[in-house]
Amino acid sequence: MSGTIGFEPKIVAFVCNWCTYLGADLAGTARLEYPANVRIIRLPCTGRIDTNLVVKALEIGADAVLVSGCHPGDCHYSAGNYHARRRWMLFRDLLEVVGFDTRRLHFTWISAAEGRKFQQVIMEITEQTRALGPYRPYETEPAQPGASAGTIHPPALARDFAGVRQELRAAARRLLEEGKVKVVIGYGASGPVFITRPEDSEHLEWNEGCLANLTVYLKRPEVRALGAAAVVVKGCDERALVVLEKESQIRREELQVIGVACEGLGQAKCAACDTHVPRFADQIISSTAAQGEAPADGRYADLERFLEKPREERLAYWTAEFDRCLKCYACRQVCPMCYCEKCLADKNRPQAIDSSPHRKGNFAWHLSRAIHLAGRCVGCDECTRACPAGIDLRLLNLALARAAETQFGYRAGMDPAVEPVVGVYSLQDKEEFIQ
Amino acid sequence: MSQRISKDDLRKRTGAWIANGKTVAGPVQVKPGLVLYAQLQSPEVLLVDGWIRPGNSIKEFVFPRHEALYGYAIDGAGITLHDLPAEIPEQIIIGAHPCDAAALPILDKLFNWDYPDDFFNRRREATTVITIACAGHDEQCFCTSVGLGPAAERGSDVMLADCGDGSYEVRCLTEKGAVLWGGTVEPAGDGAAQAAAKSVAGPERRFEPSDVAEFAKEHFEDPFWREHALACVGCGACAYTCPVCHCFDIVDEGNSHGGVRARNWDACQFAMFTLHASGHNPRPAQGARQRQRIYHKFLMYPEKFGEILCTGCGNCARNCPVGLGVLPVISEICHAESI
Amino acid sequence: MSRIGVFVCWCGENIARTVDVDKVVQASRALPGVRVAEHYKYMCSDPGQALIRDKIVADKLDGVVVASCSPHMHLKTFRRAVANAGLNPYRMEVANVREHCSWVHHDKATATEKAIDLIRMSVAKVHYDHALQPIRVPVTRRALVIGGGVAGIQAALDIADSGYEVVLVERDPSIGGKMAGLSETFPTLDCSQCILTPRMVEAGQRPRIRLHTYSEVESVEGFIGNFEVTIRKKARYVDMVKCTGCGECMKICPLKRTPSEFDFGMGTRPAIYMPFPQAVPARPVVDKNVCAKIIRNGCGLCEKKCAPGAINWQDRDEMIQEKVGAIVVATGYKLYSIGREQKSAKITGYGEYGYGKYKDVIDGLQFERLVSASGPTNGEIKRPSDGKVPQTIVFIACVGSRDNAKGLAYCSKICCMYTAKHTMLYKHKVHSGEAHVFYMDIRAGGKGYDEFVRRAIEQDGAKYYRGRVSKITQEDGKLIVRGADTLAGVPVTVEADMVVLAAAMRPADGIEELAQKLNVGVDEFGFLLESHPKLRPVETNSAGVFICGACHAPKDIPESVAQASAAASKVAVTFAASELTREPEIAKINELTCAACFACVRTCPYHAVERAEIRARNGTLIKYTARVNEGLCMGCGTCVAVCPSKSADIEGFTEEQIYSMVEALA
Amino acid sequence: MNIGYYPGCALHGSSNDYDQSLRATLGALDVTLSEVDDWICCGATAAHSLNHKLAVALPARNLALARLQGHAEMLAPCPLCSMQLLRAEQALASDDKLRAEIEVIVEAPAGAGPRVLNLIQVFENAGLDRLKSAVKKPLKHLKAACYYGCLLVRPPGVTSFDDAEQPRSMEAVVAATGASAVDWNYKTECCGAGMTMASPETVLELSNRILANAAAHGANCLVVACPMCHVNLDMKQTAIEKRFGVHYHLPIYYLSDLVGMALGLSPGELGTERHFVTAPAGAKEA
Repeated sequence: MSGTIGFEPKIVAFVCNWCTYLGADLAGTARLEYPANVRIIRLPCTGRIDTNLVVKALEIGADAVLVSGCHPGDCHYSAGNYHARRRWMLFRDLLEVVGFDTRRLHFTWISAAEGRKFQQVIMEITEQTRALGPYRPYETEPAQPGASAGTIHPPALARDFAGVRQELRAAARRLLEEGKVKVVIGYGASGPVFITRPEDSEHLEWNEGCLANLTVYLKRPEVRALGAAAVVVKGCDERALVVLEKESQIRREELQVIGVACEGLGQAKCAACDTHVPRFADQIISSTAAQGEAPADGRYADLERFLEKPREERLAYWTAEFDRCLKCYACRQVCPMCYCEKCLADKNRPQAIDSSPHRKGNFAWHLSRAIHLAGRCVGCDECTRACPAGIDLRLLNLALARAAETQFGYRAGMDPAVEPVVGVYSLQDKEEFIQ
Repeated sequence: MSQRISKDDLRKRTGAWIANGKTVAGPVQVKPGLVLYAQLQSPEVLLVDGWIRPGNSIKEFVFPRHEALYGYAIDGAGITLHDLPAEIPEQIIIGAHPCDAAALPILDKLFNWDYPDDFFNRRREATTVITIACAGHDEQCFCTSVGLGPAAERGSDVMLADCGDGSYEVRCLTEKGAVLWGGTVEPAGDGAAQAAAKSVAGPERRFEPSDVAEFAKEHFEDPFWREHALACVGCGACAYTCPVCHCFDIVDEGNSHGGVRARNWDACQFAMFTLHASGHNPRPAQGARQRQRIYHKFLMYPEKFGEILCTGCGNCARNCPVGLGVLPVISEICHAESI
Repeated sequence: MSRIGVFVCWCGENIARTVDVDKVVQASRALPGVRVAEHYKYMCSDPGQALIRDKIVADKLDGVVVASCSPHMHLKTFRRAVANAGLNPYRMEVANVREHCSWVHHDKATATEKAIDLIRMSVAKVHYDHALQPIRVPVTRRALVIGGGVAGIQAALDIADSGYEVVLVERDPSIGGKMAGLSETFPTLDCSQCILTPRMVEAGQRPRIRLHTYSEVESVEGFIGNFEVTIRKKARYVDMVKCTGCGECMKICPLKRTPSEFDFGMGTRPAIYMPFPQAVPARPVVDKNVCAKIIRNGCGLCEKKCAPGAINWQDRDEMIQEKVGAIVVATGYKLYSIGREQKSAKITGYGEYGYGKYKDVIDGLQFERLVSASGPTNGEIKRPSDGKVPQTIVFIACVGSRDNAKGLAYCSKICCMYTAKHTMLYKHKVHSGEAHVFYMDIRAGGKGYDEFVRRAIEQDGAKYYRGRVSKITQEDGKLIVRGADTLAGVPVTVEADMVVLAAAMRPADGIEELAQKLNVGVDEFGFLLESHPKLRPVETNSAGVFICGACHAPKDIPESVAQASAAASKVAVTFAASELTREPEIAKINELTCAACFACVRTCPYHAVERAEIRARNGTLIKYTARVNEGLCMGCGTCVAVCPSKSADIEGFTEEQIYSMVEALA
Repeated sequence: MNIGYYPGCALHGSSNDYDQSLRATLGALDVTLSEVDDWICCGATAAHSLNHKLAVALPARNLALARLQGHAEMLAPCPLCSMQLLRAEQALASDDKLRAEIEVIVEAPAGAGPRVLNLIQVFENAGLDRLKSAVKKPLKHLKAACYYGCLLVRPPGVTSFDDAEQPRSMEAVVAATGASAVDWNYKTECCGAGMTMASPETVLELSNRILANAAAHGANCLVVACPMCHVNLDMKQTAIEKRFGVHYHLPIYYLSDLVGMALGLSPGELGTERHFVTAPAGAKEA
């Protein structure tokens, strides 16, 4: 994009109170002149700066955003900037996939002594943004129908499920008869069923249709009211239990887990599945399936293929996708990780995410949903399956799963012992993108 | 006397409409395995086919999911309101299914019973609906159970029927249709469309709406609602793809200096839907919300407007991630009650 | 809020020159909720503040924006002014139109435009300002000092002198720590015990100091001002009250061959012992791992011999509770164990020096005992193997320190000095002796330090080689020390009678466990982490816990003492009032919407967010929630960013405020 | 027990007595060695001093072969070989980029294993107690100086199985044979092998120190686990004695010789009669 004549960019800066804000003060006391395009918002610490704020800044038409704080080791609160740095790493990867122009997003460490650096940074950013011209990502022309993320779903495998079905029913019956549990959450003919009487165990099914991740019900009050529960999980679903326990949402010991060794149900995720066999279940049914391993082209092949498109195309693609979003929140409601009692999207003081299903509101929602799942999404793909508008949310989840694995060697729900990605930090976290 | 038009000509005609600056919408394959009603950029992508049931409905074109109503500005002096520029383009929906078209007259009542809703009416008047008679149905279709059928003409301005020889039989059913198509209005229920309708048997009748109403009257407190709602995850997929669900929410969007007041679709399955400011929620659990949906469609709406708030399109069930929806629920009722 | 006053300061010409204050005031008046907008030459002056006060009263303002210099300059000033007018001081915002505007822009039009934007943002923010009250936390004005070495003693005495009670906990039977065992101290060569013992006695006698020797901190609950500490008093088998410290028991005890901890194995002690004669308290303890009475109910001579009948075989470990308001950690150091066996896999030892294999290869502290007048040899330098007086001693510096290959990257700081000291002490006692020193660099920063090293080299004739020792072997009674003199560029071989290794300093055993009990961080080597390397060197990230001495990093005596006094003064500051008053701009949790994922608990750098339960009146659990401990929260807001439902928020920078500021720029 | 065997050039050439000895001895302990098929140079000296990539590629190929031939463990009796193999293993594990390149070069996937063992480790795995009990002729008459040389336990980062400066593991094996090990100071000093071509004089001098110190500490033989050391101390011993006008006559045994003798194998089976310095008549029989 070439510069527009006479164009004065709008630059929003989120800075910490102790280093960069004072650095800007010093620039003032030293009378170091710089362009008047920047508007500084003072926060206590970069650790306080939420990625939603950056999105909001873009919504109100910022042409560039600066986030700046104390150098590593200098944080007034000792670690806020480390936590921030880690979130930025994830956020940048997400924006890349969505096709936002990361050249508009600047991260710097500016200390209270670096008045000159502050001046330099503002001058550079202003110049660069002038050259890039106005930033209007929300006015992108949506990609026309036909454009698809190129996710090729492998054909469903026609197999005889009868054996598993019988074992499932037997297992459920046993648990209920022994009084170990009051309800067995499983799959019925047309969807999830909640078996409370041993004889009803016959309603349990096992077939290609058994896609839902039933762990989503463990948090629902209506289901909890039924009493101690057993839940049927596939290897992929089970990873959700690991995260839920890590996040204090379930007590594993209060739960009976019936694991089904699943050889794949023909979903996109199944092709890359390396957890066919549940690993922490109380009982495994028909562990004929091998554990499986990531395909040769890696777990993130679809994503990487998508990332080969130029940034503009990516943004056009997501614009078309999100334009279809109805805000029915099926993606949220079927997600085992979306257990907040009041979702940020349902809060209106402030309206961090516009509730309207228009373009900005939809971008804000999907970016927020994705980043909230960073290092938490276990890739069950329920959101993608549930979406009536066919939005390929899987790609967004993959983006963050990939970021978590490549940057921090972390995969959600794989190892109960490992600390989650967000909420911890490492001094080794990469920061080449920070100026 | 009914006319005929070849599929190619229909496409040409559509192209011409688009070229003349009309807004044309119809079924489009947005990605493999997903067909939705959407505005057409070119006639090429249009899918006029009696077999394909799009995943959404056409209500969006008369009742958008998001609609700014008016603007407001705040300054030291106070608050000022102002209308927003709203030019409603002439709109043609082509390839709609009878169960979608039939929704429009039902919605007319809702948007006009106490005061005429301009925003709705203006769009409604500017819209002409060209339906395609159904050539088949799937296990979720139940139009016949709510008094409609594969060639039901209600709400259609023009109806096409696939003659199977690469052409459609065209019948203009309203003035609006006749004007658009350049033909004469034909008496209802005559000609090949009916033949088509006969040749294509609709889904067998699954239930009597009146029975559902009866059951509802007796079983408000029935544990049935709680039990069958256990699986419901409380999303809005059913309501938002339903041709007749019409609930909306009013929001203000802007900053301390002003903004717009807009209305957005809302859905009775959301926990927030009936949450009072006090924190009290008259429909505290999913059971109550599922019950509400059935009651509204088969008891309340009929009582108020004399007809069922459902066209049997089956979208709710097709789009439900956990296998619920009107037909599955009512089948359960029938099963439970053997009515 | 809808009655906001905007007050634009000219700052003389500083602002007014580049910002059109009239225009700004006009624009401000048009902002939503603004009732009054005024400008004045010096808003921070008395008449300026008076103007603000009067307007607040006259127009019943409920929010104020002052457009002036940086909040770091006058925020407090204007808050006071606002408060004087009866408006809550936290309903005031500063728009920085000087440092961030008039001083850095020259074009009046753009500067004015920006100033208006800055004010618009501040007005948008002030709409959502909450009236806040300072947070008060009650304080138990009583301190705990962990570790009775020179640092701990110093801290305890200083705190006591400031008028507060101190609980001093020492793991060993006596206070005194490492310093009590040193011979003479650099750079003055005055006798260590001579300067330390009086302080020990003081510490033992001060009524305000409660001494728990032979005791360890078991657990620590609570937070600044309100710690609940459990201390394990280990069984001594000697009644502290009855015992007179006469020492008959030690004389009679037949088991005298136990290596003495105090002498680092250079000497021995009986099973019932005082670590050293000047021990405080001057009361013996029974080593239950050695005593024949305790092991197999034999002997018991000491009991018979003890006139006051102070021996008590029934003695058991005892737990005691202490309430304190602040904690000083002074747990000191230990020496790097030179041999190959190491606790940590990250650290490897030196096989090549044959420590543990050759009797006459010893470490620095062992040498201290050898030259100490109170040591096992009464200060005569005799080598352990055969008691001969060594004619040649090789001293090797940096054994472990500054050696990445061995896993310890840091400089132990004191070795250069005490090695120089060792050569001197040796030469002073064995005039004919030869002292050879292998070193990497001489780090003698400090008052009189470099002069001291020079003296060792120039006056006492210690031979210094800049180079490492590759290997020590033994040939007919001699230790063959093979090293390099990198300055001369030649290999050096010294046939020594004894070798002294200046082993690296490491934090004392059990530091990690203690750090966990106190929620204090440790660095990769196990040293305790200060809150800020420059600005908060004795504070830690758990408020009310302070550190001093070698538990923080290698230090010599004067540094440890200085830091101890610093820690003590921090304690005194904490105790200055019966209540701690803290800025109310801290985090809060909306417990109704909190989903209890506890990401905040994981993230908070101050451990200020806790898991809590909400229970109904009848006690049934309603839900779990995160809860902020107002005594600990420092208000960084990191919890807000990681809270998915934004149930966490931070006063003064609430979500509503920040979003309204961004949106004001639309 | 069956383990992979990487003899390396020496054991197929100048030091085939070592090869013979350890095959015989390990055989007696029913440890069968299956030689890695198609093994190539380990890349010692020449390669690793000239070309890093080659120095990784050569051992990497050998490792890959061993792995593909299904060996979980592999004996590399020559310390140079084992060091090269271990180095390569570590380099591949730590550097993804390098691994990718090497995989192309050696036309085989890099991966975990096999575990590279030196002779001492093999005996340890076989079990010293088992060894003790298998001893037929306790070597009471032998006072051995265990000589590790420069590479067997170095560099510490690479071969971390024993103290690099004060190793004890060989003594443990020797003790199991009933022989006694003397405490001496030149266990890990250099024998000069590196200078064999460049400066034979240096070799004589360095090796002499070793022999002298061993003798001074009352050893009546040296035990080695390295072909180079053996060459320098055994083959060159007469030259050393001539050069420095001393007399040692210290037999130099491979560790496997010692164990073999204790297990009752004959000099013929072990190949010790092919050594230059043969055992003194008195010591022949215990």
